[in-house]
Amino acid sequence: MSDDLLLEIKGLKTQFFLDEGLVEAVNGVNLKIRRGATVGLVGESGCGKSVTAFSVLNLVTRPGRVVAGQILFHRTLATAAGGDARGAQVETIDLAALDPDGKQMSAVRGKEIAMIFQEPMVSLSMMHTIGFQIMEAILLHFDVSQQEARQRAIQILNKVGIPNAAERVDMYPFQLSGGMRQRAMIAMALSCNPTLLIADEPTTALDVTTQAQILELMLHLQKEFGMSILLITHDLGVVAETCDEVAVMYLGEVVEQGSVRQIFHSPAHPYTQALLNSIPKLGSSKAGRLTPIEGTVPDPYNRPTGCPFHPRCVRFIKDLCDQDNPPQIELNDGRSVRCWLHDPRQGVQS
Amino acid sequence: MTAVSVPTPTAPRRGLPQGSQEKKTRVFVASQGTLIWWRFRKHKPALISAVVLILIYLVVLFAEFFAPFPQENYSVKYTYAPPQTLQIFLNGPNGLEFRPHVLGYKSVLNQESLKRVFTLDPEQVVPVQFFAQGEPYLLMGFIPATTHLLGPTAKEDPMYLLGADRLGRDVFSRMVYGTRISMTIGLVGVTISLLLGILLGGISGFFGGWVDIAIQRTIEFIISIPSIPLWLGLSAALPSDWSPIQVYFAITLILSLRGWTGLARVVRGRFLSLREEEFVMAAALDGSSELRLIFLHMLPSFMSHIIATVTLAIPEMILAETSLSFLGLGLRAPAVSWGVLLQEAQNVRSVVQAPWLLVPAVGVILAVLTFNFLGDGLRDAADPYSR
Amino acid sequence: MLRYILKRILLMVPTLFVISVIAFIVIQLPPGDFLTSYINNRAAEGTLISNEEITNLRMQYGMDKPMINQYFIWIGSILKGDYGYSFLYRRPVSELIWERLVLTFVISLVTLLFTWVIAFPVGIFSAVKQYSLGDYVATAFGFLGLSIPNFLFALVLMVLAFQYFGLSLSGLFSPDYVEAPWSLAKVGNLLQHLWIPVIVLGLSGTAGMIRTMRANLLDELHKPYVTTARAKGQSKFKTLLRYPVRAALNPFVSTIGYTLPNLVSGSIIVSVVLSLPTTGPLLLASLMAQDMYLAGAYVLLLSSLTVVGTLVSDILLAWLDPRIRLSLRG
Amino acid sequence: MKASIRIVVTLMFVLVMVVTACTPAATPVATTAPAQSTATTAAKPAEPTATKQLAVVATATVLPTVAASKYKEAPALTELAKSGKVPAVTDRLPQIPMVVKPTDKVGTYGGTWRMGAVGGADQLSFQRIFAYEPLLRWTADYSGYLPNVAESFVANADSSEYTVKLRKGMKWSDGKPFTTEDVRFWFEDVLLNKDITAKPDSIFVANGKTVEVKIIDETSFTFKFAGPYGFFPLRMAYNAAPINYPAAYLKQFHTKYNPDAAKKATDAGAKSWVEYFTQKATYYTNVELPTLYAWNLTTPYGGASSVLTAERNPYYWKVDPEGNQLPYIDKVQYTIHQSVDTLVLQALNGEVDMQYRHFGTLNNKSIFFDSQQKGGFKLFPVTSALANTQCIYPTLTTKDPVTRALLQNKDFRIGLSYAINRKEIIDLVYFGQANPQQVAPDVNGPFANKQMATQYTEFSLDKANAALDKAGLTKKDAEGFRLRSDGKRVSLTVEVSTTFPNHADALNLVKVTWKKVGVDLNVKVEDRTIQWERKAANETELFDWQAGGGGGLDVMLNPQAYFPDRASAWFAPAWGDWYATRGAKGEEPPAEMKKMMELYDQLQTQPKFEDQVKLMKDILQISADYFPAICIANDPDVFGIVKNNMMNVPKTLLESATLLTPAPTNPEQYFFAK
Repeated sequence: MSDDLLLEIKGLKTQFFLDEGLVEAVNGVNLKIRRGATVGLVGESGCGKSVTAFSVLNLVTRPGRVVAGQILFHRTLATAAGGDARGAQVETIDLAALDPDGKQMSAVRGKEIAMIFQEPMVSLSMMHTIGFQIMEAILLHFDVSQQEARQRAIQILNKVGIPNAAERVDMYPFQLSGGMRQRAMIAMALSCNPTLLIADEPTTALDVTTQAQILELMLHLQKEFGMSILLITHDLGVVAETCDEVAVMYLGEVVEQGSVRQIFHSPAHPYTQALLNSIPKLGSSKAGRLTPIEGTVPDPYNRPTGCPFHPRCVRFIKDLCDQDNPPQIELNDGRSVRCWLHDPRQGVQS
Repeated sequence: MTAVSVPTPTAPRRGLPQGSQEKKTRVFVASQGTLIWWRFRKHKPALISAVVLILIYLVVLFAEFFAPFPQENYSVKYTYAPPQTLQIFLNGPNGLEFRPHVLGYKSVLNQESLKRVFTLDPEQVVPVQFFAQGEPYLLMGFIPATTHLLGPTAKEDPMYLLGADRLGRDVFSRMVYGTRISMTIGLVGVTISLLLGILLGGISGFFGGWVDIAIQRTIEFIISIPSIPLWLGLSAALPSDWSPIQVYFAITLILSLRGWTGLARVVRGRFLSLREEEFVMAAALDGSSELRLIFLHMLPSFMSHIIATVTLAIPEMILAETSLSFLGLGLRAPAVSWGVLLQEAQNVRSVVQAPWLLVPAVGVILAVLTFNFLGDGLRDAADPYSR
Repeated sequence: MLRYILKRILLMVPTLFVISVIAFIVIQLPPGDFLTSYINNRAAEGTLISNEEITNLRMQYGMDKPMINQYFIWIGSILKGDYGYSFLYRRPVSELIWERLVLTFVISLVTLLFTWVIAFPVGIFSAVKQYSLGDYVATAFGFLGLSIPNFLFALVLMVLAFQYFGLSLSGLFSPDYVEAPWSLAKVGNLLQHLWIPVIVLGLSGTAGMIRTMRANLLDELHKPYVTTARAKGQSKFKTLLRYPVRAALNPFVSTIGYTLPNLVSGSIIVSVVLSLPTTGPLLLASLMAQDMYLAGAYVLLLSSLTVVGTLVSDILLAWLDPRIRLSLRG
Repeated sequence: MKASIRIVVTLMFVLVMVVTACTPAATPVATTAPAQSTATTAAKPAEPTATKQLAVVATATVLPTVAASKYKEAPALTELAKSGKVPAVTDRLPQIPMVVKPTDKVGTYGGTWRMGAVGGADQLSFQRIFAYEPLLRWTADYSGYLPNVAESFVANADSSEYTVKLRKGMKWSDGKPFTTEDVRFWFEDVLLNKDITAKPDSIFVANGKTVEVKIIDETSFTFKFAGPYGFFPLRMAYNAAPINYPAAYLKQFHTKYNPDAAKKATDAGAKSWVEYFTQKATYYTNVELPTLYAWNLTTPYGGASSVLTAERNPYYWKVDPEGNQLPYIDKVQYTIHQSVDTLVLQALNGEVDMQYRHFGTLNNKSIFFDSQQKGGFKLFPVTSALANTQCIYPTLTTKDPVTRALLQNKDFRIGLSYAINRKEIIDLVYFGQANPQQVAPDVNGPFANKQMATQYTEFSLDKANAALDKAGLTKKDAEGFRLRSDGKRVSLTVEVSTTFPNHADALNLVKVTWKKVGVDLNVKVEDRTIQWERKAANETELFDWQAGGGGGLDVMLNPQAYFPDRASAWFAPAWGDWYATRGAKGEEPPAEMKKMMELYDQLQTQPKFEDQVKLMKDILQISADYFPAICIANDPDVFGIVKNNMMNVPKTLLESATLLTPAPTNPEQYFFAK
């Protein structure tokens, strides 16, 4: 238990109870986020990345529910200094255990953990000015007057690089360009300088150049606020550019987690390897988009037994991979992977 | 030292880790129609209503068959006769036997109060049967037939399952015939208003500018003429030598004349706000023609609202027809609609002494209820965010 | 915005003019005029009425003049603020209308409040708790309310009140209270009578509103921006009111304008069935009797209110929906 | 036979009385004898007809006057008098008040008489209760008339001049004296004023010249006509115009007396001073208007308030035999309903004290009968003065020539008449409460005409077919419908008003039996106004309505069921127009019609009442032979209700619009038992 951990997800299971049947969107995810670190959560679209994120904020709505696992959040109790973690004393709460609509949870949302959503066009209310929507967060978590809140909103808008924020603050989202909207969204998330920022595909809706700017901005702000970022994306290029660590998800499980260098240079899990192989060399972030791996994503109604990846796995071991789902294995270099190939009890070496 | 963390329990054999996603993808490939159908199935009340409505419309088609008697059959002996109860079994000499029947009446006319007092007479057993032979009729207007779903074995015997009206006419039969007009008046009317509403509302909201202004003025102008005077004026102006059928169509027209405006305004409102939204922009940039834009891209986006409005509109039409008849502006005898029947029952004497004359109201309520539940189901089914 | 409103107000002028013409025509549409129907009614009663009397009446009522002239005389005097004289009641139209307006307002407003107080919460509830038992109950109630022909409902309620409580609840007061000065007893008597119209009129309205509210809200409820708000740490309830409900109101508002004329006319048919001393029956009577000036003034009043109402709801809509408001800028 | 003799006898008496009445001095006392004797003749009912004989009592009431010392008044008025707000009762009453004989007994003061009116044009509801005070008044049985406002009303030999004597010291409800000045005001400033009266009502016209009114003194004046006009008194028992205009009050609205009248009118929102004047002279909308009525308007009609009330007139000029000033009842109050149903509920609930108008129908009888206990009221029979309850009037002057020829063919009409199953219709639609009958005067009354009442009323398809064949309709089409001369199917449309829902029912039964004789009937229900408009334009083929003029003097006053006497006549409006306009408009009718018209003109000139009756009988015979209308049945009795504690209401009423029932039964003497 290293003390600089900010968030620890243990065996998280989030399921959707649909009339068609049970959907195990997140199926035992383990994930660690250190203070100040940027963790990329990658995977083909819909492998459960977003659901994981929502689970962290306890915002999974009917008919979905977090059914098992812990989400340990080590919050630093606010000290005079604030922001800086060192010396401040740390309190651990299990978000998964909190009442989704309770006070405690609300206190965490936005204040401790903030989130940036995919398409600002639909994720921002068109009925309210961006100012209003930012101030709402501020007023919720700080004991300040309308005026102060407004000032703060303008500051933050400046920070995220929105020119003459003083006017823009009174504008409606649909009056802004896509990039500006996303900046506004970021501003909203940062308004209460959270310790963890979850960015769910923050750049997908944007064109390349804006993408770059937005990412720039985020990293810049991360340094300034000293927060951790959980960057959800399916764009390995982005990950390579921005993240310290990477967690690869497949079918609701984190199949491999480690430092960017480790993952990119010596991927341990066949899936990760497949992913990387599918990237053309010298890939710009644009070219970095995933090209599908041979084999198709299993049909939900005959979910493979054993390792979920084995039907598509080039190196799968008969009578093993198709029998039991591999456990999570901590490798010596500090990364973890879920693949029989790395089970010490198996003689196999990669 | 490799620490092996506790293996997470393997997922149950069934189920689908990517399910939620999978489902979506499956949904994406599904056409709008099938999609709606899937959701609709779940809405039990709507499903039931749909069935009921189908039945009702069967009655509309084959009224002559479902009605035991012709609507004008009168009888001096049975004015204001109360309803009989249809009994399936008869306690005959050799025990309980299957002999559907009703009990005949004993009646005395109180000369002082001018009230005919009826008592069901256990002595008189009126045998009735399914598929009884009764008055001949033309099924759907051209197939000659004499069979009625249910009727007295001897066709001159009294059978008043829902009682008789002031002329001793069978309320049940009349109600069945009434179904025909009442259940179609709504459809015709709403179809007209729907087309007008969406088209004009769409155009108005989409193009904006002077087109918008023009259409808005027209609408504003049409709705600002209060309906009752309009009805009074127009239906009084109907040529008095028109047949009930002509009058009937004229009235649907009069009803739908204002019907479309409301919808048009709603559609327009949505369009105005939709115009900004990106997918429309995108489509426009793809150079898809404007009407295409309206109907393929913009309409679906608020299907739900339209459906809600329409399904509420049909019953409104049905009710409007009853109101018109109440004002004596609607259809008139010999034409029979629920409105006409209710209008005949709309007096204290009937309510107190012949409440069965109000039965057509049940028809109205049933129709309106089912239509609403149906529309409700459709609405939820078409609602893109119903999950 | 201001310019827009001004523009609209200017546009109202021609609209109203056309309406006045149409109104006049609509009233003249039925064959004959006030006198013919007046004479027919008296003849039908068996009253002896001579040709001379008819000619005299025509002259007195200025009906010997052609239609066009009659119209211009009418519209002219209306512009002068004189609504003319009711043939039927032989009193100034304005008097007749104003006298009844107060009670009409009372009824309509009470009904409206009744409607809203019930419709909004229930509508929101059944949207949020879609498919819950409560939702089904609300739905059923709503649909029932929509489906009962209200004039029949009114009559049945009255008959029941008579049979089981021995009350004849026609009108708004018992005869002996009509004349009486306002007192607690009178208010009580009013309340005793008021419930029938309020229930009858309110029922269908409420039902409709519940449905629309539910429908609109369901459209908004699951949109991403709701999650966004929650992610900020906003409470479930506040979020609901601040975002989806707020958005769901728009289609609603666009109908508020139309309730304006209803405030004045009340529900004509129900008012007739219940013999309410409201403007509705007055209108109907005047139309039936082709009491030109009364009916005309009335229709014109209602029409103008609708036009104003439309403007009001457009302004409200713009005020509520920035997208529309900003598209109106400049 | 016997009956007619009896009539003549009675009429002798009448004549005697008229003559004796000519000596004003003798007025109150002298007449008692003959009047009583009429009473006695009327009293012994040898035959049912006896009670129905015509007696014209042209003098003061049958009772001696009461000594002024005996006058008593309502407690409330005594108070007012004490406090000096009104003069003492002796000063309020005229020198010779009219003495009203109570139906049963002398009553006691107090109470409010609750009634109901329906809709916006229900003035008759008020006129029939408290606004019937003409110079003369009908007797309750409609057999004749009595002096009313006029103390005496005496004709000269050829009845071209009438001398009227008003009651000395009589006052308007505002206490101002009621004198011949008011009559003069009406004559000069209303009747002869071209702005108010374009054309004087024909009842004030004889030989094409308008009446001349000569004022003799404060209480007496004469009507002078250009020729004999024996019918005038009957008119004056119905029309109260000459005494409807309180000069003292109305002058302020008349330009002749008040130059500012026009301005006054426009300020009040009226278009012309005439409009304003007319409104101010309307008793049911203007509470200021002084009247001669027992109750005076206090809450106007058509206001916000849903009631109309009228309260005791302190100056009312009638007393009971014991000298109690009438009316007994303090106040009459109408609840204004918008639909009959709420009125029915009010009545059922015992909140109506005495009424039959609007709800006294066959259809409602059972429900009222059942509620008598609960509502604390009794039902009483209301007999009808209608000549028939439902007639199918062929529009003999209809536009289409072929149809017209057909309708004008008597055999065709006979055929149609035979092809109606009246018994069935009566049982089904009229609760078996009537007998098959054609349009005809009361079969027990003085004008009874058996042939007219019963001809062609039997149901016989054979006779019907025979008659139709005789009418030349021998060819038939495939469906068995007869063909007209032009080869078209004989298909007629009857237009029936929504006013009579049961008529439509009956006609749908007629349709069935007519089909059997090859005549196609199309029943069209429509609004009354449309129906009458189309009739007036001769566009109708068959016109459905009831038939007035069946009972009492209504037969003579309202003969349009027998021959078209006006433009709005039920059949042959064009001929009616011709008659009413003296040939200026309309079409010239055939001989029989003209004959009837001539006779009716003569009738109106006859000074002698029995001559009028005789001529009327001739008219009826011609009409009977012509057989213009096809009718169903006599009008069944309906009912009225009276609260158990309301007294002096006659056991039965005769309903007629021209009689203005129940006004002639003196509602002012109804009272509530303590």
